[in-house]
Amino acid sequence: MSEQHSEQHHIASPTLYLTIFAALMICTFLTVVAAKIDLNQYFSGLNIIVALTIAVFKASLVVLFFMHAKYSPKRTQLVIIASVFWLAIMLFMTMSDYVSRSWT
Amino acid sequence: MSATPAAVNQMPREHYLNATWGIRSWLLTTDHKRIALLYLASVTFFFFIGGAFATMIRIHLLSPKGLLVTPETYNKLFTMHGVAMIFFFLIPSIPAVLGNFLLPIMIGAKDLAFPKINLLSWYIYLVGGCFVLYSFSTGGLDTGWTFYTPLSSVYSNSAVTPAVLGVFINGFSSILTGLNFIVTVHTMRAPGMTWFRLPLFVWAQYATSIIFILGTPVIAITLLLAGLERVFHLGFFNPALGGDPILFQHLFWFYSHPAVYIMILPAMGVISEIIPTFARKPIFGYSFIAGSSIAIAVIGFFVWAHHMFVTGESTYAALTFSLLSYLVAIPSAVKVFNWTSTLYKGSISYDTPMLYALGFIGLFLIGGLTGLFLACLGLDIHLHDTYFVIAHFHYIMVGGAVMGYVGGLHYWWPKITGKLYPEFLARIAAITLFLGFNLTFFPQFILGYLGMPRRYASYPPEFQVLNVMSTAGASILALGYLLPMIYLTWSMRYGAIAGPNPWPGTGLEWRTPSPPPTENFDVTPEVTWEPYDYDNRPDLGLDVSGAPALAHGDD
Amino acid sequence: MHRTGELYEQYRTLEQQRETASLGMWIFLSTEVLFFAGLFMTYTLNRSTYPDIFSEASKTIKLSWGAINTVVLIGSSLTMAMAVWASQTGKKKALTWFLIATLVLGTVFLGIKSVEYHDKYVEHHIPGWNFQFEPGADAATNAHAQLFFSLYFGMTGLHALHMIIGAGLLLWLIRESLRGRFTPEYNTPVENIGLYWHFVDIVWIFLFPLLYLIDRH
Amino acid sequence: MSTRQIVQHRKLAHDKERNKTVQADLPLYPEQASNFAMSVDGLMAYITAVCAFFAIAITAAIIYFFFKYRRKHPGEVGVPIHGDMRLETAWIVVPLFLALTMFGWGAVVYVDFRRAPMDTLDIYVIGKQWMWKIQQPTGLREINELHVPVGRNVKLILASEDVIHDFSVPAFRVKMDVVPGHYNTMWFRPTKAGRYHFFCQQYCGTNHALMGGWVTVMEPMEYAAWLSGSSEATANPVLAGEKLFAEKACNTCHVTNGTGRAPSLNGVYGANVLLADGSAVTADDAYLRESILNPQAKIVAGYAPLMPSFQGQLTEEQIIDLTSYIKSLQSQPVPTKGSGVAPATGKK
Ligand code: HEA
Ligand code: HEA
Ligand code: HEC
Ligand code: CUA
Ligand SMILES: [Cu+2]
Repeated sequence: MSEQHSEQHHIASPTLYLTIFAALMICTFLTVVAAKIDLNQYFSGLNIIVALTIAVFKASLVVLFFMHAKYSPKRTQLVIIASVFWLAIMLFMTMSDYVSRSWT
Repeated sequence: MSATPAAVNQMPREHYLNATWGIRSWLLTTDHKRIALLYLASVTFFFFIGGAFATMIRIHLLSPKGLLVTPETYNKLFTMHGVAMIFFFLIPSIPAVLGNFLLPIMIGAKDLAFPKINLLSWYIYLVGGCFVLYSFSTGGLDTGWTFYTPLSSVYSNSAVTPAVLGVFINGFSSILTGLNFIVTVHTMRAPGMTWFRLPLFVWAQYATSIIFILGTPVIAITLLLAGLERVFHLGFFNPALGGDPILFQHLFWFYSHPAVYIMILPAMGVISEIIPTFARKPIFGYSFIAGSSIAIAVIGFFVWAHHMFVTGESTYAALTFSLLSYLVAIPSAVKVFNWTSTLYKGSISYDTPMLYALGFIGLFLIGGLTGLFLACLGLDIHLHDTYFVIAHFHYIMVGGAVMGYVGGLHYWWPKITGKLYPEFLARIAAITLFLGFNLTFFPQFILGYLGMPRRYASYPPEFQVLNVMSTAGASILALGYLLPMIYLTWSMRYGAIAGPNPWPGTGLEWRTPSPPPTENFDVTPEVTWEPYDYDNRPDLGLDVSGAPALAHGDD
Repeated sequence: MHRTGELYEQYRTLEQQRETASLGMWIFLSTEVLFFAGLFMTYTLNRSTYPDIFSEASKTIKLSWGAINTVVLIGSSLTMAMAVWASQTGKKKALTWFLIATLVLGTVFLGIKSVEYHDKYVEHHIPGWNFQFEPGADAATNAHAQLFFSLYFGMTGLHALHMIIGAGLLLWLIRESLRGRFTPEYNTPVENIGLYWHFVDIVWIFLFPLLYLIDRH
Repeated sequence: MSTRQIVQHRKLAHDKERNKTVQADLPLYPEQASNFAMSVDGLMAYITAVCAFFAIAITAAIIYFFFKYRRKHPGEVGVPIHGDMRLETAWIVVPLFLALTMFGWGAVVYVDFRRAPMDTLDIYVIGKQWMWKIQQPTGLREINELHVPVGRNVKLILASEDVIHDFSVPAFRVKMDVVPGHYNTMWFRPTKAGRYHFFCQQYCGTNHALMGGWVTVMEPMEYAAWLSGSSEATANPVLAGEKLFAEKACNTCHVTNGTGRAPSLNGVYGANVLLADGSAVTADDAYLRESILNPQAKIVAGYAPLMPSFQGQLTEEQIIDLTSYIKSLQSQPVPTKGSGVAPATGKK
């Protein structure tokens, strides 16, 4: 094989997992609380922005630590980035059609 | 050159074809080469189904009023033609047949990374195929291969649900094939087989697989939603229930535009193998051809809404998608120029695969260039959904991809079967195909510009002359396809023995006996040479003295 | 031989075999992302077209169930991660228990989900012929609310299907782990099914705010 | 039916046919009968020229090499040439540049087509499986026939009652999909009197191929005479709309003097409407349609989102009648709270 990943199999510690779990719980709590407050009055759509930001943060924690992406070979990280990127292409470019229809 | 003297060659005593016997040994095989042959048989079957529909379409269109069938049946004909040809013939053709057979051998592996999954994808393909055949035989479907809503999800009375299910299921076959290929290329390469020593065919398969895994799931979910909408009267894409039919088109083309590159990239890979072999020189601009495959696969995802310029999509979106469509044309241009330059100062032989390859370039050129007409916003207003579009994509898909596939079959036929086909007949067939093809589809460009709409069971009489020409061409074309079918089958039994490397080619696949043993190589090869390098390959027995080449493998 | 994962014939080394399996799993997950993407796209467009009805419809599903399920599922992710850790460090007993815990939490999730589905059934919120958003709601409101619920059932249903498959895989893992098959040298199935399980968790992390938390103020 | 038969069939006294539809036997392009025909044909010529250049050059090179470098003896190999950066750059940059010119020119034509001028003659076109219903501004209805005057900018407002159709006139080089659920518009200026085919060009089911008809382009005088003197069924859409406005109880909220719970619709058509979220839209056909079918989508500033949706309760024709009626209310614009007034609060 040409590209060797000679790095040892990384083993994360249970304390790390527990910390991540705690962070996820706090985020879950936060996202419920944030939803109960009317943030849209400050900035239209702020509620969903906050909710999704928290969700992205939570997902990143899961991917990086529970799924060990942080310690994975580059090509695994590339796969992750690619799938998120393709998801973004779809959402962004499709919505760009609908959003710009009323522009003149 | 064609056949090396058969006397010096011998069939290996044991190879993947005769290693085990019996129907079970085929149906339960995990050998990628056997699976490739299973695919070859099933894909050919669907090609004939699709071809039979095409034949009926062309006969029907001989007369302006329609000669053969009712409008309703006609609509089913072109729909089933499109579905069979696209989803069950062309998309699996090169990847699942030639790719399956060659990819592991070309990188010096014993098999794909996941042989069982490979077999599973063939079965999934079969199940999907059965659903579609079921839909064809219980009344057929009349939505067009694009399944546009709300026609497909609400208004059509035909067997849409099983067909949609069939295509949905078939998607997973593509996904698994793509997954297998990508992982194989990453982890299974032989020692010394660096990324930039990969054959260009492998690069093309790799690029194709990117589209398989990132695009196919989208068509799967989209068709699933459309099917659910039909069965449960939901409203995702039905404006009467608040949904948006254009959303379906976005999702559909998000996959189906990249899918056209699924069809052409592997064929481009085949051409990139054939040309250096028959020009006996390294390919011009290796890294540009490899890179352009990846570029096409990636940029190909940004252009889908060029199928929707007149749906009322936003002007700004249309401008963006048109611009990006022009960008994706550039990597294709790079390939064409590099192939042409490879011929320069080559040692060109007129063997059949080469005829197909050159035919490919010419027809792909016309097909690709007419893509530029369609990508042009102002012009697409006029050309959209006319026969110009039909001509455009048949030039690429039949003139390009199918030619590439048939050419590739000829090129690797000696490897697959160990036998040579009759060269003279093969050249005749190649030329027949080329001429018949042009007669069939060139008139359609003119028809299209004159405004003849596609998917029309009857048409104004002023379009008749060109339609008759097209039908005449189609009959020649059919003959051109029949010939190879016959002599290739014939050669399996009666053909001359090919020997490991008849052309000779430089890739790893030519360094193992024909047909190869089950584990592909007797010893794991180690790659020490650059791709398509004839100069440092004394083992090929070419050059210098000018003595007649006696090709022999080195193992 | 089969105990510790032999070398399949197409590979040259065990290291290669393990890497291959892991890469294969990741690529599979990336196709899953794009599979769900179609639903997320449909959701995004419809929510932006009918923001008010989506918010009203969202309010008819019980926030508490969703929140509890989020906690349950993240908890199961934790136990799954611990299971992987146990298999890597050779703690065979612990491995089995962590796997069982994951399965139990997963089942709890599905149980709660079915309670929620039942509520929706009672309220005539299952899309189809009997759909009725609110008594007396006009046809258009009904249709648009039905869009929300179609997406709700589509997304959570597909998610639940993944959970069910995951539960089946866990059962198998538990059986193999009881047989002591997994060692620090060979634990690829645990790792890969773990990846799958976390992925399913991630999907839920997005479904929760998108479906349950629209304008809860 | 052949072209001529149809023409004869429809020969009416006021309908002086200029039978220009019969073309040469093998024409290469359709008749040029609108302002877009020339620009589209120009584009076509340009792109054909560029592409023909590449196609011919490459084919010629291939054929030349094919014979020039044919294999002379069996063991021969070619000269190893691996590539050339300058060439690669050249054949990336030059096609890119040419492609951009194609894009640019095409974009100009397209933007022109998508932006209708202000002074148009508005004609409603409704597609349904498998026929076209067309309504002239006076309310004159036609089926599978469209009459337009030479030299006027004509705007078609396209609606569908079932599936997606497409209205296409090859002689005008224009087409636009007719999508259920919202309005699409297209425009053109006929430049030559005559009769031209129009087609349904989006596949729409069994009789898709029969869903076509004829555009008759007339001199303005003749057109006016035809409009007033036609024996075809006429219904006044404004009157029908007024009736509907009462029947559907729109007038309970939309009181003319603007004192009701809803904005007065006087003079709203063509005006700039301020919305609750602070943005503004021009009230065109599509906006009126959306306001009726999905009122929540755009809330007029200063009003509560009270209006119920009428989706599913009105046919496309009724919507057109209502819109025509609202359009006719241009006499004494009463300022509504929404026009010209800053949004009250950002709160929903
Ligand atoms: C294998 C299949 C395949 C391939 C490879 C392509 C390739 C391309 N296609 Fe095609 N296309 C289809 C299959 C394919 N297409 C199908 C099936 C449809 C119809 C679907 C349906 O509605 O049923 C379609 C429809 C279609 C449309 C929509 C038409 C319409 O419905 O209105 C458009 C519009 O932009 C388009 C554009 C292009 C472009 C720009 C390329 C480019 O990738 C082409 C690039 C290649 C070249 C340009 C040639 C080489 C270049 C040179 C020699 C250099 C000179 C170049 C320049 C000056 C730039 N195609
Ligand atoms: C891979 C894709 C592929 C391939 C290979 C072909 C191959 C052919 N196609 Fe196809 N075609 C499509 C994909 C393809 N097509 C698609 C996607 C559409 C759009 C569908 C839609 O609108 O929804 C379409 C539409 C389409 C139309 C337009 C229909 C319409 O819009 O009304 C026409 C018309 O001429 C046509 C003709 C042909 C012909 C003559 C061939 C020939 O090349 C086929 C030649 C092959 C054979 C004929 C088989 C071999 C023959 C024999 C062995 C002998 C005789 C056998 C019997 C009669 C039993 N095709
Ligand atoms: C229950 C009261 C009510 C009824 C009945 C009603 N509307 Fe409205 N309409 C409103 C209100 C309130 C608004 C302003 C807020 C908004 O944009 O939704 C409005 C806005 C509009 C607008 C946009 C006006 C502008 O100034 O931009 C149009 C057009 C309209 N209505 C047409 C109709 C038609 C046509 C009908 C009958 C088929 C109708 N309405 C029935 C309450 C009503
Ligand atoms: Cu209407 Cu085609
Ligand atoms: Cu495309």
